[in-house]
Amino acid sequence: MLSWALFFVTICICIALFLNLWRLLVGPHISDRILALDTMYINAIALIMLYGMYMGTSLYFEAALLIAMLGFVSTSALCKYLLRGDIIE
Amino acid sequence: MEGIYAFCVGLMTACGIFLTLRGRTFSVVVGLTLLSYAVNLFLFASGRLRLDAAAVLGESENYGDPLPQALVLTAIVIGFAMTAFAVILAMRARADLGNDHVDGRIPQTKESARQKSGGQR
Amino acid sequence: MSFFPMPFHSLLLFVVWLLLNNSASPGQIVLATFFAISIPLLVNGMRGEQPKLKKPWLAFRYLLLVIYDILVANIQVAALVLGSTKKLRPGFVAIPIDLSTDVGITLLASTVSLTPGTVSTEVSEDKQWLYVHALHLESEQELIDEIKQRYERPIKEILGC
Amino acid sequence: MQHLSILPILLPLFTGALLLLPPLSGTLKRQRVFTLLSMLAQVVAAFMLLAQVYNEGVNQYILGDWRPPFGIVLVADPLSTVMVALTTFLGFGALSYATGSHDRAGSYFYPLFMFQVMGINGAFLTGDAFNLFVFFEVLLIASYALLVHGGGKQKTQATVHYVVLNLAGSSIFLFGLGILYGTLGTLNIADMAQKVGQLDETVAIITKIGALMLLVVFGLKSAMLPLHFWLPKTYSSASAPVAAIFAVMTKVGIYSILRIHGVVFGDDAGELANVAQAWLWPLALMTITIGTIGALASPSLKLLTANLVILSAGTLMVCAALQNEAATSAALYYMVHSTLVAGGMFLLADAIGRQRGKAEDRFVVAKRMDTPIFLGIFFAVSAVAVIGMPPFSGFIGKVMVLQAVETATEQMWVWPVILLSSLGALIALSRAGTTLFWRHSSTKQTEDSPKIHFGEWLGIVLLLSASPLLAMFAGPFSEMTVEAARFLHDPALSVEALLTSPLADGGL
Amino acid sequence: MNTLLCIPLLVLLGTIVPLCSMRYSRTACAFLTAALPALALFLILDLAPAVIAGERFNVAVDWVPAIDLSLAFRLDGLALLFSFLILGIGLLVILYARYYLSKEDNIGKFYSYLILFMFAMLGVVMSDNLIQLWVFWELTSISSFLLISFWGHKSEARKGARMALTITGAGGLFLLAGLLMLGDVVGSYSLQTVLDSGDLIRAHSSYPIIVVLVLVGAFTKSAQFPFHFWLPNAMAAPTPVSAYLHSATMVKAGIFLMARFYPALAGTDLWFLIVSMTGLATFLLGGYLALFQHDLKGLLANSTISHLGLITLLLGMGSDLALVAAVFHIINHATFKASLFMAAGIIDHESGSRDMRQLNGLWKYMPYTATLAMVASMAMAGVPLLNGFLSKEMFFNETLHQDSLGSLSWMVPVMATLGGVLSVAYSLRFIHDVFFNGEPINLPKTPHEPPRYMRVPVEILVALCLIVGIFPSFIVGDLLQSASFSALNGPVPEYSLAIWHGFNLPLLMSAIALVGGLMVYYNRRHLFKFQAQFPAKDPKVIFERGIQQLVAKSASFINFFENGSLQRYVYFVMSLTIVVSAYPLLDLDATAGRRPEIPVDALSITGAVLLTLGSLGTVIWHRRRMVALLTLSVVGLIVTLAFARFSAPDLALTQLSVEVVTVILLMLALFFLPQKTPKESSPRRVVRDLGISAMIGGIVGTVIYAMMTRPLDTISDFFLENSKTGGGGTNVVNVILVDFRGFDTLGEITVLGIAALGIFKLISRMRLYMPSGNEQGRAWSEDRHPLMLSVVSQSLLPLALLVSAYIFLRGHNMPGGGFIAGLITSVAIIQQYVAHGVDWIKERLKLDYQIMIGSGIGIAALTGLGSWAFGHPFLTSWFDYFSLPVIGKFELASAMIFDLGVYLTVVGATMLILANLGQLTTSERATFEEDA
Amino acid sequence: MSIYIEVLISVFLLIGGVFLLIGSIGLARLPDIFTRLHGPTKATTLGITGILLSSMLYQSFNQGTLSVAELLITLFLLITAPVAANMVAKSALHRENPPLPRTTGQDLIPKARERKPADAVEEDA
Ligand code: NA
Ligand code: NA
Repeated sequence: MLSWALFFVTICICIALFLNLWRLLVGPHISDRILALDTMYINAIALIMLYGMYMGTSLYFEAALLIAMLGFVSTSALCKYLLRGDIIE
Repeated sequence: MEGIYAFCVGLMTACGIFLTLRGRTFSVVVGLTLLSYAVNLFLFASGRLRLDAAAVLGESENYGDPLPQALVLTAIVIGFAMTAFAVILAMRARADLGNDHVDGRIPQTKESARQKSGGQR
Repeated sequence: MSFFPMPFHSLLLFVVWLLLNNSASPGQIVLATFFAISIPLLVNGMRGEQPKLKKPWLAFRYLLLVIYDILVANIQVAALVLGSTKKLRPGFVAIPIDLSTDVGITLLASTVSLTPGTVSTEVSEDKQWLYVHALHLESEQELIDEIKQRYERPIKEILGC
Repeated sequence: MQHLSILPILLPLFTGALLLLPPLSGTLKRQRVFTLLSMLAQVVAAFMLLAQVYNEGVNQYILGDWRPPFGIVLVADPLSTVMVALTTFLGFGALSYATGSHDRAGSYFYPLFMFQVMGINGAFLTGDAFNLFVFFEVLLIASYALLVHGGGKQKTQATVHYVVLNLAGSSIFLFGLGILYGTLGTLNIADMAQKVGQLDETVAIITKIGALMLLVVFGLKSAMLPLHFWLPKTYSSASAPVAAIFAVMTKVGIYSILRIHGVVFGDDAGELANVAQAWLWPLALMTITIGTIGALASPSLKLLTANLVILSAGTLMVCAALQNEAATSAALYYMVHSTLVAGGMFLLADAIGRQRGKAEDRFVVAKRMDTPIFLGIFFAVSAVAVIGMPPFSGFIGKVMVLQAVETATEQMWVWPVILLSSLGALIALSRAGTTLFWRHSSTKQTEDSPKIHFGEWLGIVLLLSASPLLAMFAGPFSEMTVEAARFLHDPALSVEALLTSPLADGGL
Repeated sequence: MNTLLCIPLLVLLGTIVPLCSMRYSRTACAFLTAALPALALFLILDLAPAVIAGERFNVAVDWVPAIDLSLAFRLDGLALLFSFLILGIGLLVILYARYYLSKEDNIGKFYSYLILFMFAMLGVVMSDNLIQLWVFWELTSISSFLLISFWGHKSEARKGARMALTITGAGGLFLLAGLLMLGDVVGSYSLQTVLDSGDLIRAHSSYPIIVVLVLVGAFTKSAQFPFHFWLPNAMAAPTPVSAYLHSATMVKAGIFLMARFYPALAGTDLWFLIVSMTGLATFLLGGYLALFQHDLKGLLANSTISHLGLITLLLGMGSDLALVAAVFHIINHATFKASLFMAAGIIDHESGSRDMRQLNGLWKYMPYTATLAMVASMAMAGVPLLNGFLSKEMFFNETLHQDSLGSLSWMVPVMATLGGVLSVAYSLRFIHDVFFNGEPINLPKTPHEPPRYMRVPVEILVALCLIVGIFPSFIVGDLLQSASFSALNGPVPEYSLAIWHGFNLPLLMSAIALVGGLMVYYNRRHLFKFQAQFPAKDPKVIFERGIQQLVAKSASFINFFENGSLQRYVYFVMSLTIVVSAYPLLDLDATAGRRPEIPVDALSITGAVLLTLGSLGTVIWHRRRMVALLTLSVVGLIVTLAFARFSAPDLALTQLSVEVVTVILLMLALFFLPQKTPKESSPRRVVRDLGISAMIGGIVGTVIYAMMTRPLDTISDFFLENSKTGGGGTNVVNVILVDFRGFDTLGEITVLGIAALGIFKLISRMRLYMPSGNEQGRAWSEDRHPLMLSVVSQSLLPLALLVSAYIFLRGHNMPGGGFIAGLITSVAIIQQYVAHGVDWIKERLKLDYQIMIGSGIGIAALTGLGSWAFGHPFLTSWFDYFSLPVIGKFELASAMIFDLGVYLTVVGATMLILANLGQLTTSERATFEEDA
Repeated sequence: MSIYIEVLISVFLLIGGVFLLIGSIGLARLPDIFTRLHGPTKATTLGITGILLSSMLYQSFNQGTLSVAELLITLFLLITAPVAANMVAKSALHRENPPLPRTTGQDLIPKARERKPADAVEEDA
């Protein structure tokens, strides 16, 4: 049951990632793309957690944590760039 | 899986090199970054691909080759340092030479000529 | 100088450290205490105004409320997303805010964004207005009232501002 | 003296780190004195190491006490120690030149210089293929930073080229290393040499690609045609002391070819024996040719010197292609000679350029120099040496190289190219010298040239007096190079001995 | 010390004497300079009787055994003869130069060069080792360059010197090749061994090459056709130099060489043909050209060429007697030509001109000098009772007894007679045109006799011409005999040195020459008119133009390749990579190996598709830079996931943090770079680049696939086994980083530190163009520090630091470590910069990043140094487990301190880069306008 | 691991997976940037929380010790996601990305962009 659920959810997230990438590639605006990337980070976190469950290990937890932290930094810096050009001023 | 992996590494290498062959510093830096990703994957794969085999003792039954991982870590850090330098150098080149062409001069194409006249206007 | 310049943060850090390590062994507690004291001392210079937790119990209730809203609203919005996009009636709404601190405004804006169906897009420079985008706007005034009643009022009480 | 062989790396490392910290980071004067003293200590250490290796044989330093092939080792053998001694000596000369005025042209000169020396020494000493990569990067990043020292558009542009090419090169380096590790399963160079002979045929083909990719990388560093194009502009735009220390950097590439392609893929590599040779031959000869043409075409002394560096690199590649003991010995002698002379010439070009007003070191009519006699003497010494005419070191190197060519076919190719390159250098340098020193503008100019400081003279004297000394003491020195070559070409010494060190498995 | 060794050494020592003594009077300087060569001459004289008696002196000192080069000198007959010439005439030239050089000339320098040359020349003739011979040979080229260019401010002196150096230097290279091959064939570089192995050499397959190489060396030095043209141009040198180098000594070096190697190389048709034909051609050409010179020294130079040709011809005749004649003519030519040059110098010195069209009737003004010059000229013309006559008779005689041209051999004596005619004619011209022929025209000075002692050298030499001419065997008989003996390396044939051999064919030829010469000179106007039809060609101009063309061609060649285009250079690197790596791949039969592959699943396909599209997107949108940055981020993210998927958590963490910092950096750069890239690659270029990148990608992909599908036996088991027990950690990757291969890591953080310092250098004094709006021309937003971002970022900082500490502490046993922790800390601080700006941070965070870098590297290195105290090598790690009440068991390891160094360096370096960059933009924001 | 636990984990997992997917569908499907912003909200709130909760339960039962570290990720995301959304919205406003034409309250957009009060009088029409 759990493995079935894992498989199903993995497929869900794979589709989600494709959808994100599609949005990222077609835009149309740069903000759309940034948003797509941000969502991609979240899906990636989920993917890593799933993988950890699948493998029965918590070794990848930090990777997920870091994506959560750094994804935010990246997104806010990208938006700051759009707003101000200079991200560290 | 190995086939897909190899395809991806090859493709990233190709993309990286194509961009490195462009005429603007930014493209070149992006190309080199892409190339360094490919290089890291390549170096990593020299220890062969393994699933569920993190080289942390006691965490799994079998262990992947830890040595290439350590090498890639070193390579990533060095690559980061180099990319950082290249990025700032690109800025410096723009500041000193007035444009971001890798050769430090503006090639005479229709578009740049148009730009130039536009700039004067 | 106080050992706990940021008591709330210190507590948070203490808990988070134990969370991170999944352990409450004496060794980890010592480390947790160490970081709970040292990190605030380190970053003390870099904080702005501090939130003052006036009513912790209310805060907890507020948290539950938000979780409940998230659960319910998520399902509603999921239907909207999956349904025909033609039916969507999105809209911008300006919500007047009475909160006086940045932390309060941020908290309100965050809550608004977290609960599905609304996203805080901007705060006016004078911090009197919160611009919100709603995915499906039935009635502008209803939304304004709901946000002010359901979220702004408790925040105001919790932070005492 | 157990730790002597790591001192050439640690001394500059600590010096570099300390220079960033107070109190040394405070004033330039303190940095100057400290760095010079440290450099002197490095020279002493390097020569002590040389003596030690010469008297007691190869010294393998097992870092972290992890026995080879598992940990990283430093191998102080006759070849590497000579190169280290060369580097420190060159470094001292360049540094004393820098104390004149060049160190003021930008920030962090001294720490960067120290890291540069550290990188070069590390590359020479390490016995580990990946560690070689790391030290390559240390020396490269330091060279990038040093290259922009002094500022100016020309430097910036040259640096862009240099950096991008080397970044591409580093990627290829890692591809190559990945292949070598992925087929040989080891990183220790001696261990690689031992395993390479036992490879299965199809795996050997993959390994060969790795080996040849490394050849491209080393070729790029050592300015092998068609990878050399960056060199003239880069070297000629660098500030003098930097250009001087750069003179040894192309040699790092050659050295690596000798180490990797000579030892690992040498005569005993089974299927992969001498994989690089087929490529080295034509490229080396063409490198000499293009270096010569470049020298003839050079409009300034710095560019001329840079092209002569290419020429000498080509000559050294010929030695690597020859792949015999005599050639390796010749390479070592020629390497030391050409490095010191080129380093000295870069300093000299700067000094000459400063005294010639606006013309600088370009081959045009200019005002009379203030100290033409001394500069002239040094110019003559370096020119004669670099052309390979007696009585200075160049001719011995040249004769050694020519003698190392054994078969008639090889002679037919190598001799004409090398001899004609000498002729080209002779034409170029005689034109250069007569123009620089004897063609004066008729109008008397009264503008004062900047004085050449004591430190600057010292640098020039140190580097250029090496050439006569190398010729005078060519006997004992060539004995050392012969010994080094014998060591490198004897697997019992350069491979097996390094893997049978006493067991040591880490931990205090 | 060996006397023989002392001779060259004394002369070498002599080079410094003039430099030391130049502050005394010129006379004193001259005498002091002459002292050491005189002493050397005395030493030789001391040895001379023994040499003439047939003894050969040798001395050898090891120099460079590796190339078989030793300082080996010998004194045999040939060397003795040449030493006499070198030292004897050298001493006379020193005396002569004392008067010739003016007060403005630096006489010390001149003498020093002259003695240096003397030393080189002496070395050539006394060498007993092939390489050493070449060494001195080249030294003569160098020292003659210095002497010719003594008046370097004159263009012709520079050009003449360069030409001489180029030609003789080129010859020297040929000679070197020849000598090396000779040594190779014989198996020794010892001269005597070579001379004794003539048969072996002649039978060897390389013999023809050796002969050609050695002869080219000899011909260039001795100004033989077609290399003759440098000699007249070397006349830009001061006349003492011409007298010494270009008549008596250096130009004879080539002749000497041929004589020296006569036993080893001569004796074949090849040798005779080349040498005799070259000699004959030179003999005639020199004589002919001499006739038309208006410059006094030009005439003498061309006559020298002619006489050198004569000697060469003799050496190519194949008879031992001819060799004797050659040696004899060497002596005679040296004496009369040196004196003629000196006389010419006197005329030039005292009249201010060397142009024979101006110089007329000097007999009236300087009868004494005129007499001397006339005697010497007559010796040159081969008038009886003078030395030139004797050797010319021998020469004519030899031309009659040769068969070098088979049935055409009769032509040689005819040509020789013709040469004699020419030589009489130009000698006559020298006498008549200068000393008679009316009155001087427009001379700068009124000519008069030179100082007394300036004439002495000429007198001595002219006296020698006479004495030798009249009492040949008495004066030079023994010397000639002994020189011939050693040149032949064997018995000398019978010959007689007498003025009178009866009426014979040679005498007839001499007579024809004399009469013919007179007639030619008398009818010279016709000849001059004939010659005037040919365009005058100045070899100097042609040569210079040739060199300039060479330089220009080289420059255009270099500029074609080295065109300053980075793209082209990268293209070359990539092409070479393709070429070298594609070839071996062709041999690989099966790409896939036997190692089982991991089955493909949905996840990996997703990853692969995302990666592919991300990479392609980056390429497609590389001109829309912001988009490219986003697609690059996608690639980075997928690579992170791939590392996680393939069991490398540490890599995933590192890749991710590095990627984020890189993107931030790229954004910083983006602000200052043009936001869009114009389309400027031609379609052809794009196709080419696509081809190259596809090829490399294909190669890389193939190689990695081939590699991954083959099993590998690695050293890594050792790390897995020893990680816990020897390194004290369970995260093997981390233990490798901080322990097994800690040295790599030390290097790596050094790289990072250096990069930061380098970037600081780049940033300082950077003039940046700030865009005032984005790529659409929209002005930037007014909101510098968005409210929510500021508030949240503030509260995130402590959390991030805690996470960073967590990652740091667990690194040794679990994924993490100093580097990642450092990057997290950096990113957390960067986030504060993004949210609050540099000024805000600057007030609140007082960290000196430079000190952090220095101390980080220092701490890491010091940790390594710690093991020295325990007698272990650098970086030997230490760890132990401790137990405290309450807290329990815990581990302490030196690796942690090492990692702390890593952490500090990473934070310091990253922040030094970013903070300084940020600071820069703040302080100068409003200053610059966008440029394009 | 008992079946109940397994079911519980699976339920959380499915909730998470489905909402993550819906979030991404929203992102891909919705017509303008402002409506698309709502998609990721679901992903970050219910979606990721579901996954994290199931992971927490799974790891706790799998390893036999309480594993709550995942909460930290949730905490992090809940703190940062609104800010990220806000930043994206700000950038969209700033760059004048056009909203869906039928969006109500479009008159507020220029004010929001300028960060003016909503009751401010428009100076120039
Ligand atoms: Na909401
Ligand atoms: Na006349």
